[in-house]
Amino acid sequence: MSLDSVKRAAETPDEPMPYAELGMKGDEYQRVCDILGRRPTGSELAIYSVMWSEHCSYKSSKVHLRQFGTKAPKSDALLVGMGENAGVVDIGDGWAATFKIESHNHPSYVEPHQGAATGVGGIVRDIMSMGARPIAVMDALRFGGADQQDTRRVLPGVVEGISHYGNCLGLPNIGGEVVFDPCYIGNPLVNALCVGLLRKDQIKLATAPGPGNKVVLFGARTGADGIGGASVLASATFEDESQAKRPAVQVGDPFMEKLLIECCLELYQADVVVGIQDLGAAGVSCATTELAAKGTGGMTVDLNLVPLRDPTLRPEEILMSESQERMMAVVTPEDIPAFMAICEKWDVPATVIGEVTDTGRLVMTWDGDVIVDIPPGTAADEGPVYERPFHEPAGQAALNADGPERLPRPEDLRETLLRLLGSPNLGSKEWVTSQYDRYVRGNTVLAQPADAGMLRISEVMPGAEETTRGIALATDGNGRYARLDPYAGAQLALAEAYRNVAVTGAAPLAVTNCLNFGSPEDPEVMWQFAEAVRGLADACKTLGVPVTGGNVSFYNQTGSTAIHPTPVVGVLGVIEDVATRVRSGFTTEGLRVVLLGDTRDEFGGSEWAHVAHGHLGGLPPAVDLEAERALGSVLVEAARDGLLEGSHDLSDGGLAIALAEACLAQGVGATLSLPGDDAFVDLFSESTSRALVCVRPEAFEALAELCGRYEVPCYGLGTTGGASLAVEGVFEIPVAELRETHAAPLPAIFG
Amino acid sequence: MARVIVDVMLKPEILDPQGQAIARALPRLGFSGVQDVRQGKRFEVEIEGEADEAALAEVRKMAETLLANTVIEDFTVHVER
Amino acid sequence: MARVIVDVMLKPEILDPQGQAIARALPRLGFSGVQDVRQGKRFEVEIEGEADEAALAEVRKMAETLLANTVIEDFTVHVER
Amino acid sequence: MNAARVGVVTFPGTLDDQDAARAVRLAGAEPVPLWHADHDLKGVDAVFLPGGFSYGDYLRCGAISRFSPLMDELIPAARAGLPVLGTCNGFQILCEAHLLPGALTRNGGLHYICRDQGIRVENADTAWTSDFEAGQEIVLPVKHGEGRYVADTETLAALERDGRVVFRYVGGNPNGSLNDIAGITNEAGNVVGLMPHPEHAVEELTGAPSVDGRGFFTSILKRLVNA
Ligand SMILES: Nc1ncnc2c1ncn2[C@@H]1O[C@H](COP(=O)(O)OP(=O)(O)O)[C@@H](O)[C@H]1O
Ligand SMILES: [Mg+2]
Repeated sequence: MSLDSVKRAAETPDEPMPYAELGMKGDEYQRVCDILGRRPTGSELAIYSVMWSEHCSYKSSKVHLRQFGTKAPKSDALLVGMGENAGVVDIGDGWAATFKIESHNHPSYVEPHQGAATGVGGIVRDIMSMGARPIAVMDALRFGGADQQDTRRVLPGVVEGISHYGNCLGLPNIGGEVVFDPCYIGNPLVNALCVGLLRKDQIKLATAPGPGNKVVLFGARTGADGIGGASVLASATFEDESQAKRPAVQVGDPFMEKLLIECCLELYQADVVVGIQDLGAAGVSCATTELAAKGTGGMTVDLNLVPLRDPTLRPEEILMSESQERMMAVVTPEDIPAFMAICEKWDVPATVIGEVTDTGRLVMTWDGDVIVDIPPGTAADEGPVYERPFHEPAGQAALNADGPERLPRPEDLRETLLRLLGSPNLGSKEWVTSQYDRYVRGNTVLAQPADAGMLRISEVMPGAEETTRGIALATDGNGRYARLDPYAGAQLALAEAYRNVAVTGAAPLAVTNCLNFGSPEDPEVMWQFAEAVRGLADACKTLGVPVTGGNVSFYNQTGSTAIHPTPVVGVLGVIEDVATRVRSGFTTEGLRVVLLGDTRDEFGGSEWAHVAHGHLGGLPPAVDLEAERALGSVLVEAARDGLLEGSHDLSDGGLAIALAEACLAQGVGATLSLPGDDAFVDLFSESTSRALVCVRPEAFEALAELCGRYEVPCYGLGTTGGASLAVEGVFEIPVAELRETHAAPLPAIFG
Repeated sequence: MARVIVDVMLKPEILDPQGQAIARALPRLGFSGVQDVRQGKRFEVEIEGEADEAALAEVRKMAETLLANTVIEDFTVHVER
Repeated sequence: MARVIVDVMLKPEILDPQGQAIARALPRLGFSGVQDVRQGKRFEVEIEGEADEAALAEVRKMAETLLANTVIEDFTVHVER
Repeated sequence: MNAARVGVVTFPGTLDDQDAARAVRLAGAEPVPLWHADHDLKGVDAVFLPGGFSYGDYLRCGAISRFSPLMDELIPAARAGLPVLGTCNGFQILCEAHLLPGALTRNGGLHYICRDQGIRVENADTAWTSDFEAGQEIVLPVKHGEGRYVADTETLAALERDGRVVFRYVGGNPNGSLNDIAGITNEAGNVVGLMPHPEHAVEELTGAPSVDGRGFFTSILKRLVNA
């Protein structure tokens, strides 16, 4: 068996390498040759091809994502910004929170259960690698039409995968989304978010400083997971012995990950970790090059020492393996015994596989031969950067011209409300969320179906200050809005998540995002992407919330048909005293119901147009970030002053759906009248910057005064109580009927 | 009536966390000499009539579409002995 | 090295909701003629050395104490054919 | 007087141990962490086996945990009268260890289910339920994939006859448990297992919309103080 060593590569400069099969362009390959001054070995090619892939290098998106930095609002809260495994923000009293959302779209289409499960596993390891204890997860999901055949395969599997992995880790699931649209039929979106807590003086970074320090690989053994590409390499370049088809599917072991979490936290506590990195996509290649590049600059690794699940793996396969539940740490030689003892306590296999050097080279050996000898920064940080061409899609103007004005408006608003409420997108998500543990760890203050999830902060880390604080999180995205106008669509996603956090009483602080798009090689898709990023960066600046990190998922398309551009935005907020949190909806009888914000005739991309007419055209509702910010201030101050007994944001389906959901929260009805003169517009328009609150009658004056101060319009609608939702002169619907209608759609389809 | 057995196991290259958890636990329980454990599923399918070739072919189709997830699992079908 | 198989099935009197769900789904998928389905577990235990009587006895003990819960499950042990 | 000491066991994969310890503390007792690999009960007055996915629950819930060194100590101690409460995975472990009869199997609906569940206290004479009234209805969260209680006909009849069914689901059976059984006790009444989670229902701010779980902890405290 011949091994492609550095020596051999130097001796056989003309040997053809399968770079194209690994997704590398000719000029990219030429750059590798220029960097090395020779052709790369198979193992080096493995490293460069994964590190320079779209997924790892962000080569198509980088030039746009820079705006998140250049336009970032000034924020004292930002402790670690973009570029690390996850952003970290200061949440007060010595505490920091780290959070990030990431996609696992394609794997979840291939094998829904494992794809979604490993999506959760991966984002949790990102959070762990910052030195934090993961404390909750969320999942933003998008599927094809609810009644489409393949959705019945994908949705139950995805939900089961998230349920199994998250529940087994002991992380409460505190929110997410379930959206159906035929555009996602071959490209479901599975975006998983994790949030972690740490003491702000204990942030860990992915860096390998200090020559002589040891490189430890710990966690699961390495198998042939997700190395379809590497087998091309192994079989194409070398006489192959056992190049059986290698699997593309990664399988997760949440039990191992739970042990890893506890093990890492004990390692951090014992202070025996110099630098740490999780192994995600690109596995050992990524961890070694990134650690070395950010540290002293050099590293030696003996690949024979990597513990294998499958002993037939070749070095280039080891380098590309995406086996789950693995971490890599840099540890001083003196701390190795203590490190190993903690791993042993938790039954986590750990192996020293290399050492930090100051040579500026990442050198790997196999059976004593040098098979990798590269400057690590060239793989980790100096990947190709593309300025891909983009232009507005051909049909965009026509799409925007085809507004909802031409759609016939309904006479029967009762029927319209029930029809929307009973549609898969607006119906209850309980079929999904009842499969998730929302209670574990005992710190869940709000979870589904609240507007945002909220956690109190307590007892997660020894030596930390006690605090009354809590954090709130929401994710939102609307592909239809973004299809009509990606710039506004991204802003609307941010505005909605911001509002969802604010209605609980938490002040929005920072942003994470997952940008799901079609192929960046299609200039029309690239335009959508560029517009969305520009919109999000501008809006973050206006709202004063920095982007701390995120993820880009391209190639979500079947043939030449891309999904709706779907930026999903997560907002994290802080509430100073978690006991002042505002619960969702009408919490008791006898409260004044108040609508905050103005309503305009806006139906482009609305749920009504979608459900009643299957129509998508025109423009999405107008974005007014100043109004959004003012509304947020009113909500946060009102909560702090104890004025609010309940709240709910207005979004998809407008006031009608918000009222119905508010009644369903505690089974309390209301008798109301509408502020405007067009009941249909009042009830179903999706104008932004609006929320519903309820207050004790004696608190109304104070609320009105507060609204006056921030120039937020405020309309008393009526009073809570009774067993139905009665809107004067329009309809009266028993809460029981609302409940039945709302509960029906998902069980009817998924059993 | 006949009983047809469908055995479904994860493909050999796919991680089997269930089997691994058992294999790791065995030594602690005083069982030595076990090198590996893999955990799969066994289905007992009772069919009307005889287990002739046609019936077995039908069960095989069942295994392929429903009982096994052929993305990650292999299966075998046999008549109970 | 030898491979010993342990099959574990729920006792007949214990309800098997997974098997029933499959049995119910089959007609919808166009499979007829199936009277009942039961789902159990199959373990492949790789042991060092030969699968002699002593080794099989050991695996039987493993099955009884760990792999099966004899309150609700029956098991059989055999060497892979 | 020293506070009562309640052991809270952690197995690899235990998840609700911090909640259990908090609930013990809020009730005024001292939670004592117990580690699965130690042959040591640390002289505690009672033991709480919390929920989770010990060993991933891949084989059967609780199957591997029950062989841990700690269980070697706990099993004889429980037989000798030490009060033991197992919730969820803890209940499964108690059954696997034969401290309680029967077994917990896959939910009838085949899905993991997390919801607030009505429960009737059928037996208010056990070590862990004396602060409730017999017949009292409470609300606790359930969250499990394998909580369907089964036992052979004779065992079931004996449980019913001897009043050893401690909790029954009301307002809908979440998992298809036989006789709607949510929890049972041993003959002596010192070992209780149930699927619902009292430790998630002890504070107004977090967890389930009730604080009905407090009764478990006040019950055991009274018993220990009066002992
Ligand atoms: N996949 C999911 N995972 C967890 N929670 C979810 C999921 N989908 C929806 N939810 C929860 O259900 C509730 C209703 O969702 P949604 O109507 O999308 O909220 P909103 O319109 O306020 O964004 C929210 O609490 C949300 O967090
Ligand atoms: Mg909302």
